[in-house]
Amino acid sequence: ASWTGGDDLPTSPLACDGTPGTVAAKPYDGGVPTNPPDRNGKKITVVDIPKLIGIGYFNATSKGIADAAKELGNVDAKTDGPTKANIDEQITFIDNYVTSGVDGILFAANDPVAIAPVLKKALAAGINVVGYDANSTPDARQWFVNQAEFNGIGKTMIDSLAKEIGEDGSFAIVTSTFTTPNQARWIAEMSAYAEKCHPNLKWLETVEAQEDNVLSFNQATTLINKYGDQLKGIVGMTSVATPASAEAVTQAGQCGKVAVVGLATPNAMKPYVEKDCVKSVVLWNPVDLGYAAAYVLRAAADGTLKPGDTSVKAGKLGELQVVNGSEILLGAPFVFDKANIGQFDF
Amino acid sequence: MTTTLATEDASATPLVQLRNISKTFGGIKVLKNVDFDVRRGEVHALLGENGAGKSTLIKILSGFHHPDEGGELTVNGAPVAFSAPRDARNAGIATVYQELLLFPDMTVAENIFIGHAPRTGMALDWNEMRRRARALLDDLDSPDLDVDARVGGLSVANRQRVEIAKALSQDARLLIMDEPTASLADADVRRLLDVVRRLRARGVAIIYISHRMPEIFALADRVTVLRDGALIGTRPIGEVDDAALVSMMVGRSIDQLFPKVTVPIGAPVLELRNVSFKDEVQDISLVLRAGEILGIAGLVGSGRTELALTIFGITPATSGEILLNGEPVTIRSPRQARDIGIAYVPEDRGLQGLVKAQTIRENVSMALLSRISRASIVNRALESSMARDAIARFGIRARGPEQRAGQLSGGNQQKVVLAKWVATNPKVLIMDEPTRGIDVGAKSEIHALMCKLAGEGLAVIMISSELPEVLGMSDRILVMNGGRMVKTFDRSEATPDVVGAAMTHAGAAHGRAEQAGSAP
Amino acid sequence: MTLRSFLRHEAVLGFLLIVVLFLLAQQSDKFFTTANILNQGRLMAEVGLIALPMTFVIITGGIDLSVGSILGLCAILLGVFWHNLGLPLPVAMVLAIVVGGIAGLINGLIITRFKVPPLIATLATLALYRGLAEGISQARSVRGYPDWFFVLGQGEVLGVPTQLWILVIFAIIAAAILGLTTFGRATYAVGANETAARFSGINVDRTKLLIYTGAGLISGLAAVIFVSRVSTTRSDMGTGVELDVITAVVLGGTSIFGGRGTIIGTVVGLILVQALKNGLALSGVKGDGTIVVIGLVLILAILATNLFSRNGDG
Amino acid sequence: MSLDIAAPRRSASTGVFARTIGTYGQEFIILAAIVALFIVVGFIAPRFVSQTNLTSIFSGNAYIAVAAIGMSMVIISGHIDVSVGSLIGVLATIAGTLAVNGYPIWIAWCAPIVVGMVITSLIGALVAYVRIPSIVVTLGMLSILKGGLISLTGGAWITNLPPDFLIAQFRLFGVPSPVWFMLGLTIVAAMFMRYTAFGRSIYAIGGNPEAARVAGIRVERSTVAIFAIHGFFAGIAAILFATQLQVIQSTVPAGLELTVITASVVGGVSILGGTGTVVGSTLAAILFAAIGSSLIFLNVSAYWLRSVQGLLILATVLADMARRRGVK
Ligand SMILES: Nc1ncnc2c1ncn2[C@@H]1O[C@H](COP(=O)(O)OP(=O)(O)OP(=O)(O)O)[C@@H](O)[C@H]1O
Ligand SMILES: Nc1ncnc2c1ncn2[C@@H]1O[C@H](COP(=O)(O)OP(=O)(O)OP(=O)(O)O)[C@@H](O)[C@H]1O
Ligand SMILES: [Mg+2]
Ligand SMILES: [Mg+2]
Repeated sequence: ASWTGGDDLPTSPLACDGTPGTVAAKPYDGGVPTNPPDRNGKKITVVDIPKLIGIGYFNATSKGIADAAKELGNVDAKTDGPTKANIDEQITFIDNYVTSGVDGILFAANDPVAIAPVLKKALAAGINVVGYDANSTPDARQWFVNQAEFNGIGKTMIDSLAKEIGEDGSFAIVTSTFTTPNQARWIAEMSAYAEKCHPNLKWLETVEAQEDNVLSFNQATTLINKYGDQLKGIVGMTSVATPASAEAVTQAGQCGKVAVVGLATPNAMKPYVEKDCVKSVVLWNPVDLGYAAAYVLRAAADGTLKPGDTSVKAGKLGELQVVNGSEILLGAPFVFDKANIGQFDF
Repeated sequence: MTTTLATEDASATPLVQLRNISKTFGGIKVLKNVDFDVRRGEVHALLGENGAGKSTLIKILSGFHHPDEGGELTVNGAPVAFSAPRDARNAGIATVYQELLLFPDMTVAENIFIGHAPRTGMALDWNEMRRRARALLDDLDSPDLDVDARVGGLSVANRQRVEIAKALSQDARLLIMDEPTASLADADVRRLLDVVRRLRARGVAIIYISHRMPEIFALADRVTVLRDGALIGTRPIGEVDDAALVSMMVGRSIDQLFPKVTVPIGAPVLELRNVSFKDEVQDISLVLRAGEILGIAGLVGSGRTELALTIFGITPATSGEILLNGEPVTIRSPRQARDIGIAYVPEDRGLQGLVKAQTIRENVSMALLSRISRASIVNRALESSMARDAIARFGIRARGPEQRAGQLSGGNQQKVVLAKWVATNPKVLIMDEPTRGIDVGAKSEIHALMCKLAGEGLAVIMISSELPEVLGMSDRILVMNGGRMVKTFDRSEATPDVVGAAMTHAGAAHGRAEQAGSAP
Repeated sequence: MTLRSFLRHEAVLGFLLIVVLFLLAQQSDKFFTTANILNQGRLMAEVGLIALPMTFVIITGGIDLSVGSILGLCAILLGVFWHNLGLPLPVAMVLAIVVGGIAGLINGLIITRFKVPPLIATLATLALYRGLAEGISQARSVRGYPDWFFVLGQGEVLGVPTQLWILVIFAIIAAAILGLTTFGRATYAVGANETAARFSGINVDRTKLLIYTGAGLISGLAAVIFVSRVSTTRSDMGTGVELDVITAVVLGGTSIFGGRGTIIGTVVGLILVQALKNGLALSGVKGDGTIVVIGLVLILAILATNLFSRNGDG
Repeated sequence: MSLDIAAPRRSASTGVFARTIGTYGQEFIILAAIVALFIVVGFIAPRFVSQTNLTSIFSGNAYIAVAAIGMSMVIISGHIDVSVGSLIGVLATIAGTLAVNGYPIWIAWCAPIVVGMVITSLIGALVAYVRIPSIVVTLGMLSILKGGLISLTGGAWITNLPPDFLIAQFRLFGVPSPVWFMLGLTIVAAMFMRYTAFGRSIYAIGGNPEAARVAGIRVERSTVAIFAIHGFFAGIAAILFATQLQVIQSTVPAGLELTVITASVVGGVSILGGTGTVVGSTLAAILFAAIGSSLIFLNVSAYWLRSVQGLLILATVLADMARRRGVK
């Protein structure tokens, strides 16, 4: 099946053998807040506006932010946001916080372009703006904490999949909606990487399931029913879709026959991993992601992270690298498996 | 006002007695200290002009309204207070309301038994319900009414029967009927009167409200008259005559019931040539002249309203030709009909005639908004003055142009509808049951207006189920049956007998339908 | 009485608005600033615009649930016309709005020709139009509009957001049409008693067709403004807008049963909702708390009106 | 003079068959659509009619059918509830929270039903006694429940549900319990609507509230009761919804209210009140589930899925309109 979603940006599949991609050094391309007050070392209020509230993933990032705020001691952070991943409502939320006069904004964008005007407005008001998880256009924020490069996710997912279902297995994808930028980009990168490195993998189709548990379950079940033995793997693109797919495989009695790989938080996946129904789950640690974002914001507010810097200190995570002009890389995606999943609680 | 106690029969406790009953709606007192009683086995008629408070009084009796403080209501001598219609039903009072209260999507049987359906254990017994409904309807001489039919699809007369069967199904000790005959044709009325007499013979007490005098004299044992919410008096029927009742009701005497004035008949205005609408209106040809009142008589369902609707463009003709002033016209919507000068005062005032939630002003201007507006903006000043003119010209009793039409009494509502259409300056005025449910005073006013309009050169078609009205007002009478014209009469040759015969014995006459157009 | 009962509701609502504004201003000194107020005007423009024809729709006793989907469809088509078909942007804008009109017309035709209740008809087109938007966009968004285009959604005229001008002008026009013209009269008459309106020579079907078409057109216009405000097109734009719009209209005193309502009421309802959203946020109440308050206000406002007019209309 | 003056122009005697078609026409149309869908899609993609897929279709969407039963009653009585999606979200969360906090399973099952009935009774009381239109009350309630839920839970997922609690995963004779619930409750509700005085009074209130009042029906009290029954069904739907998987999202399922309302009205419940059956709404819920599944089997690009659904809703509604005009 051909994937037509995503934007028209080019894909950049990584090398099959794991050679890191060459990242051309780029000058700082982020924005700059206009006449921010001197916040160095002072207490700042920060608001975190994720894509939506009330899903496990963003609960985890919020937790990371709260942890960091507590550790730093001089950050007053709270999370607020729309109840559905809606560009318009997210913009209104940010707008209101700009007016109410916070010192810093953390965001995960529902749409990189749509969110840009209001973020620029925040910069213009002297607010420090840092993104995480889902980027905006670079000039609309100062820094973006990148959990993993799109092509890195694409490679990890496809490699795990190929390992589990074999080089010529067939698989299907359950995603949130075709319009969600991160998911769309990941799928595009997966497609490009699979073509390059695992040409015999057969991609059956992609279905939408919102961020809805029961719908994801029903969609995955339908896929299992439709393809029968032909289906060897299901890829879940969201932390909702992956456990629901695992549940569908379990309830259909297909454990071991249909592999589930995907992005998910460990807590939701523990039952399936422990029962050997799912071998591995791919995800960066979203608590760390929020934690890093909070540190980056603090550093930007203090002025210790300036355009041109190549790394930033992020508490217990240590030095994080600046890549791609104004992005801070969290690290490679993490693969949870039976051996280590018990150590995580988020 | 003095209450006549002379006729009270002291020995019998009345079944139901009301003492000193008042009722206020939003500060306006519509019933003023009324005393009223009903005895077992009597038909007690309640009379009064539109808005006199008859319906309000009986709605208090049936638990629908609560009376103001200070009144007393006793059943069998024991004081009662009804908090809901349910309580009145339980006390043996059944009511046929003026506005029929049926469930259009339910069957006849279920409508009759809703609220007290036969059961076996917990479950409703549908078969028993249908059987008993059948028996009740047979009792009402309605063997043709299917108990499984949807009520929404029934004619007015049949709905009335369902409503009465519903009241009878409760085995009531007191049956209240609020204008049960308003929308019935003569024969149906007779059938209903028989039913009422039979019930009286069984000892049921009956309160009977009607604007039709002959029924009162045919049926009632006693009669009570209300005027402006006050009791005028209660009399045994033997002590009063027509004129006395009328003057009790209106406080003056009415000179003439059908004030027909002959006016010169002018040139043909409207001509129909073989007009049909599906099978409901078949092959109608007629010529209508300026100044003429053409009465259309027929039984319920004879297709009179359908004919009017076809001329008015609601159900555009499926074949045939319509000419206005000699020119062929196509009428495909009420709008077109209106624009070429045809007006229709419909039979269902509340549904088709008035927007009750809107003011008199808005109602009167509704059909000619485009004429009193410039660049689509309505000229409010002109509109208001038009409404005031209409109130004056038609004698509408209202607080002013800004009063909501729904607050007026029936007769005054009818005048508003008439005013709306006369304001459009029509050439042809079709009036469908123009005086249905309207008191004698208002009725004669509407008749006078009708004559006046005809005198001004308007061509009038009047559809009526009241034979005296048709005979009294028409220059020419056209009788319909089964969607066809069966006969036409000139005023001179029309007698109740021949017209009535044409209305009922029409089956055979179909083939020989006369052409009204060829009448002199 | 139409006017009186409206005034009663308006009094309640106006009082409520004043109380709310006062309380919110106490909570945050950022609330009553010109910049904030104008900015709120920008944010409520799309919902406000659609609320105007929705007032007409609800006065006729109908409802239009598909406006959000029409918005999404028009937004996508604006991008497709301009980017994929290469039409000049002004032409694409006009075409997108026209498509909105056609979508509304289709609603109207289903409702008038086939006598499908508006709720069901627009429930179906809610899915249909959103589906078309998704199908046409294939999940791609169109970006990179020229700068002049952003004047509409992000620019200002005489210091006031462009779309606030548009909203104010359209509100005045809508109020004039509803209050002063024959068309407005027809709208009320159709809602209060459709049969009587038809029997009075009012072209009921045409009135409804025009109103639903108008709702589509304005949704198309809102789409263009929305795209201009957020600089991009996506097929999920406008999801759920219908509920915000209906809330404003109903809060403004328009009777869901038809025959009653005014544009002024709708505008007050709109301002009240927006003031709550903004003011509560500025006072530190989180988004979920704000939704709860709006829900409560909606119920309480109508409840208060009902209690005040208890022995009125009967 | 003949007394038989109202001789029926349209013959009054309708056959049992015609009467059944008249009453259950919409149900037949939907049933036919379901059968046709299974035949056609089954022909193209035989796995579609495999037992496992049929089971998934019925079982995975049974909660919608159950919620649509209560919704149908509300709509038949002339009202509507647009907050049902939020309500189900709240009730599911309550059930899950109780279950993981060690309360006895039966409490976790009963609590959502009781709470559901309390909330909908409140809605009913506002509608019946304060005379606020139901769409206004429930529009407000939608916001209150949705916002309240997130405020309280923060959207934290409920995991580690005890296996005993997962009633939707139980099977009886190899058939998942949701299917039994759907069938059983539909039959009970259909009997209730047809054979009890209260069931009929729901139609009466929706058909003509004023007439219902004078017929001795306590309209206000009944309205509250109707909403309470709706809450009962919403509670059961919430339990089925909550126990389908091993986690509960504790948020409001997006668009669920529209799905439920659509099932009711497409199932033949008149939005104007007074007519419709719960059998129709259950069939419609099944039809929609089958359509959703069949589109995947037919390889209809998921991009067009929603348009197809919209068209199908239109088609069934138009077919119904045509039928009504035919029968009249
Ligand atoms: N619910 C109400 N609210 C306000 N006024 C009312 C109400 N019901 C009746 N009225 C008024 O009370 C008066 C008496 O009305 P009622 O219906 O009892 O008259 P009626 O004698 O039955 O007249 P008709 O012969 O036309 O039926 C009228 O002026 C009417 O406008
Ligand atoms: N016996 C009947 N059974 C069912 N419906 C009937 C019957 N008779 C008439 N109708 C319906 O009642 C309505 C009134 O009939 P129509 O308007 O054709 O006749 P009409 O002579 O104007 O009657 P009316 O005196 O009631 O105005 C029509 O819609 C017709 O379908
Ligand atoms: Mg009366
Ligand atoms: Mg008639």
